[in-house]
Amino acid sequence: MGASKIIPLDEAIRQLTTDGMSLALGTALEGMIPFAAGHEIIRQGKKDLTLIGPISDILFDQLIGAGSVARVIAAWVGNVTSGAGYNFRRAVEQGHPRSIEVLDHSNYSLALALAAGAAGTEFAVTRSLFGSDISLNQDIFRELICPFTGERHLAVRALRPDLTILHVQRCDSRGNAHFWGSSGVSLDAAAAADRVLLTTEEIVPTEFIRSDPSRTLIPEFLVSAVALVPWGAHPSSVYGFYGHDDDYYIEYAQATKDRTAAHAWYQEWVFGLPDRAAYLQHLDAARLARLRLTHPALTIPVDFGY
Amino acid sequence: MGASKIIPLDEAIRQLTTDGMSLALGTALEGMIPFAAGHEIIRQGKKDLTLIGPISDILFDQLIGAGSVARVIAAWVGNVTSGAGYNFRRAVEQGHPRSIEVLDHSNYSLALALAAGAAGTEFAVTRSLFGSDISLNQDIFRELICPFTGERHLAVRALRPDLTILHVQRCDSRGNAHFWGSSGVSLDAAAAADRVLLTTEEIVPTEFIRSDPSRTLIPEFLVSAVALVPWGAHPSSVYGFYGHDDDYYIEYAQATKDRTAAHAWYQEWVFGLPDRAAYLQHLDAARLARLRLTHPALTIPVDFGY
Amino acid sequence: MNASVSEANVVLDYTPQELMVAAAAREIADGELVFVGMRLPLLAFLLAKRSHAPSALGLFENGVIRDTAAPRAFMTMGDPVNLTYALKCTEMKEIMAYLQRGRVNLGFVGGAEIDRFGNLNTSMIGRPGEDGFVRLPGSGGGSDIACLAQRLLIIMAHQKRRFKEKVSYITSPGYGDGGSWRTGAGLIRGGPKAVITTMGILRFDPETREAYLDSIHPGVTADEVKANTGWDLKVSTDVSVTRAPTEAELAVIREYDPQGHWTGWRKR
Amino acid sequence: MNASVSEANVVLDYTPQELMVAAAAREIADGELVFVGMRLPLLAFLLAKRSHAPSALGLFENGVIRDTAAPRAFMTMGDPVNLTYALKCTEMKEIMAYLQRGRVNLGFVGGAEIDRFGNLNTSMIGRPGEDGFVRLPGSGGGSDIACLAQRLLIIMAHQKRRFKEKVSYITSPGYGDGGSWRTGAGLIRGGPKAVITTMGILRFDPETREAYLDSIHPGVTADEVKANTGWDLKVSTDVSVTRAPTEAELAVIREYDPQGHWTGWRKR
Repeated sequence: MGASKIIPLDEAIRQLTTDGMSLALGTALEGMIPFAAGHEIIRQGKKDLTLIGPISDILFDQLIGAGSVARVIAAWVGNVTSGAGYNFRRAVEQGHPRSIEVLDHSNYSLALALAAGAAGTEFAVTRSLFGSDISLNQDIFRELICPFTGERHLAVRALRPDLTILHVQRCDSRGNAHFWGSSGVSLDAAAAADRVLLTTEEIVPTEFIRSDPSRTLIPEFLVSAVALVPWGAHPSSVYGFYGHDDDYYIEYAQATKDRTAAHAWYQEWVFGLPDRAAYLQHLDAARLARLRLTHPALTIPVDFGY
Repeated sequence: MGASKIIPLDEAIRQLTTDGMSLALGTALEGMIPFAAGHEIIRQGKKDLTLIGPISDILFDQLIGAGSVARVIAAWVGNVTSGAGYNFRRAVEQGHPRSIEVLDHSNYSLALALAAGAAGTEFAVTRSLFGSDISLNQDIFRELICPFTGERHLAVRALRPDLTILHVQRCDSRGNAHFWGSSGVSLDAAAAADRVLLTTEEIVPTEFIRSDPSRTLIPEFLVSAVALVPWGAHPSSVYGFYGHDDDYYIEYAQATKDRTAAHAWYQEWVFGLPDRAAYLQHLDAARLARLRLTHPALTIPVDFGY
Repeated sequence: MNASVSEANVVLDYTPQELMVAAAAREIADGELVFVGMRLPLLAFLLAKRSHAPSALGLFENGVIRDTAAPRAFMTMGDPVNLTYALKCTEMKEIMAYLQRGRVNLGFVGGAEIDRFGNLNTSMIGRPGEDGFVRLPGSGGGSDIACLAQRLLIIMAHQKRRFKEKVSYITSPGYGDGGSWRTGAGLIRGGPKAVITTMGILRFDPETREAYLDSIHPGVTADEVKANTGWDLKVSTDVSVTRAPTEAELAVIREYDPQGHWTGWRKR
Repeated sequence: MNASVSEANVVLDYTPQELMVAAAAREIADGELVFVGMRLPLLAFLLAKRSHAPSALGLFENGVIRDTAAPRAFMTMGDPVNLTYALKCTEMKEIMAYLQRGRVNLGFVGGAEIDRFGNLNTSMIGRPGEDGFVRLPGSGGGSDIACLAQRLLIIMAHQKRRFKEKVSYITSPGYGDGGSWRTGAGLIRGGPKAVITTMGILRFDPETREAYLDSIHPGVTADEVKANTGWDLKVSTDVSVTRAPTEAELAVIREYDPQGHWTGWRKR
């Protein structure tokens, strides 16, 4: 069987990320966002990244505020709980800490761009976005006439991220990952990418994955590395593991409203904490306990036998 | 909550099928094929149907041999266990019992045609089939240049069946269906269709469906009617319920090699049996017992709680 | 809570947001498929289900389909509780395909700016380099819903700086510059049905597609609405007063917004 | 079974199909992603996994991804046992997307007819109305695999009526009329690597893309192969003898084909 791909998170980021690369993150939308991986990218001082995601939430805002980002390809950048992403606004409006380019998508067009990347075509087609100023960006969208019916469609240019980082509930050492709950554009983002890094709540034997093959989202051949990072998606949720830390989002919004405060936030939550273990300690155990799920709703087994 | 859509199978076929309509069947490939529904269509003497499916297996062969079919849109028509479909061959080669038109797809192009139908676009794009004589059918395939890169792609015309019939493991009275195992093109075939008929091994309360929302393949708003038909996919398999009756396929091949024998087969297995209950009795209990699964492989529950 | 809800025939103590939720709920018919989103639209959907539309289904763009309210209130659609006892959890692509295929009856969107033809801006105020340039979060699924849902409901605070003669950027198209603009632009269906604001409800002329004031919330005058609108807002000749939320409606709304995060009812 | 398997250095008692399986297995490298299909290719995949390619993964077009042999033999990929302990069960569209994206190293197909450039026909012999017209089942996933896999392996019975100067219909494109035809036709990769027949193994000239006889199975002569080929088959100057299956290989093949349905070993 295939060799283990398990490495520590800092090592994974060192091996798999390079300045200037394109990176898909936050592909399940509000849940399952790989915050731990994002913070490690900031700590390692990566530069000139292109970030790709549908509604990328405050992880994009954090990477942008750290000066790691040159370009964002997204449908929405902000704070899902409170609204605006202040680092994002400062970068676009004032060029602080650096100016960034924004390529605006809608959620569907971004999903289609990744689906085309995953399927190995150069574009996908949609009937959305006509009449929207979004569709005027000819680098991403071009009108196309259906060769059968003559109806107008919009071609969406395919996206192939250099790296997609997904946080999952559990996977084996080769990268076969179970994922349950709504997955957004996660599978297409992984299948479109040249490489995939999984961060995971749990590592399980392959037998465990095989016990429910319909629960598998990511097959091993897409995956370059696996990092075990419990609570790796905090403050976003992990279905079956912990809830969405709404308070953290609100506190983050307040803490990043102005430049100086934002600087302190990075010192406290990213640069001042060497790794996820330190982060969790700083977050404190009581807070984690409050986020743990308290009302189980277990699925009923089905039979994959013969 | 929505009203119950449960009706008897014969009533469902009367209400939902009309002469000349297009009908997607056998969309999970070799398993989960709605044979009971197909036999009822034959018994009700429906005519001029267009059949749509990837590798449609002997249910297509049976409908063709009964003279119900004017046109087949498929990637493969035959007998998955033994090879040729003799009724199909006679119809195409000799016009017996009537001539049929065949629109040849590959599995992928048929999947894409249904995916486009499901997504409400008039076509999908692929890089498959270039250089194949299949691609020469301009009614289905037209070359298209990527407006971004200039690369050649093939446009595949969307398919929207009038009716898709799916056999599922279990659903509620409104048509929310759990389906586990490989699903082929089933979801896209349902979402592309104007109407959907579910035949099902079991009807369960909606609470049961909600207990595992990632197991749901078909949501109720796609579904027009639900018919409870245990063993409704025999001789094909139903994952979690019964195996593939390989012997039946081989016997069917022998029984339909020539016209006269084929006529006897229809008398014995379709016209001579008023409904699925009679079919199962004729099949005999010992045979059913042999097909029941004997080696369970139950999934491990996951938590959808909060 | 009872103390703040007065008797029938007496003006109830409610917030503008609660009235907007009740008005939005009335736009949902039974059995419809609704692109729900978060905040006020979610509350409107839940209220409709508890009253006249028990069979309505809700879609969330992260991939959730629900036929029941979640077991408790939540702040984002990615909260685990939004998955608990859902009908289906899937990919975004599938949800959006239903929308594009025309299966979604109704979608809700908000906006930072709107014009007289219902065009919405959630992308940027002004242009880079201009004075007062503000970058907003962007479309999310808003533009897709505005393009592809059978009907669109817009929910916005009614302020002159938001209701503008011309929006800076069309994120989510309404009726363009009016008339049959949508068809000409390539859109295959849809368009705004109503704009539910903090002051009234705007609807669109079926010919010109220009918004007009159709009803005014209790205690507001047409002149006040016009004064808070950045264009010369037409007023219906039979403009009505928006029905206030009933006591029963308020009870449901407050059950689903217990802290008043979205409707502000605890601070009224 | 032992009785029928002779000692090392002695000619083993095997069927041509068993030799084909063993030869096909050797084309699979460790760690590769293989579009498996049924019958002889499935046996080849399982044999490769048990010998030199333990990390190879198998894809089935109904939506199954496996890293282990199923718990028992099966006749169709839709048998429940093919799902038991699979790595993933999904839709066909996902499997085909991996293929089109270029992630599948190797695919297998068979055919009713083949020509000197590896073009395959599984659709029809002759044309409707012609004498001897035979309608075949069609492409299935064959054409997609032939177009999109990195490498294609063809497995066929070697008969003159199948190895033709020109096939009636190109279902699964090989090298067209040779040279750089694939690129010109719009194909983005791939092409046949070998044709494993009941008599020998054909490979393709890297320039002209015409098939030549590269190895001959034990007990067969080049003249016999040429006599069973419908065109003037070129023979390699250093044509070799195909390696016969080993005793260990035969044991594995027979374990996965216990009735000899596909290899006919019980009837040999």
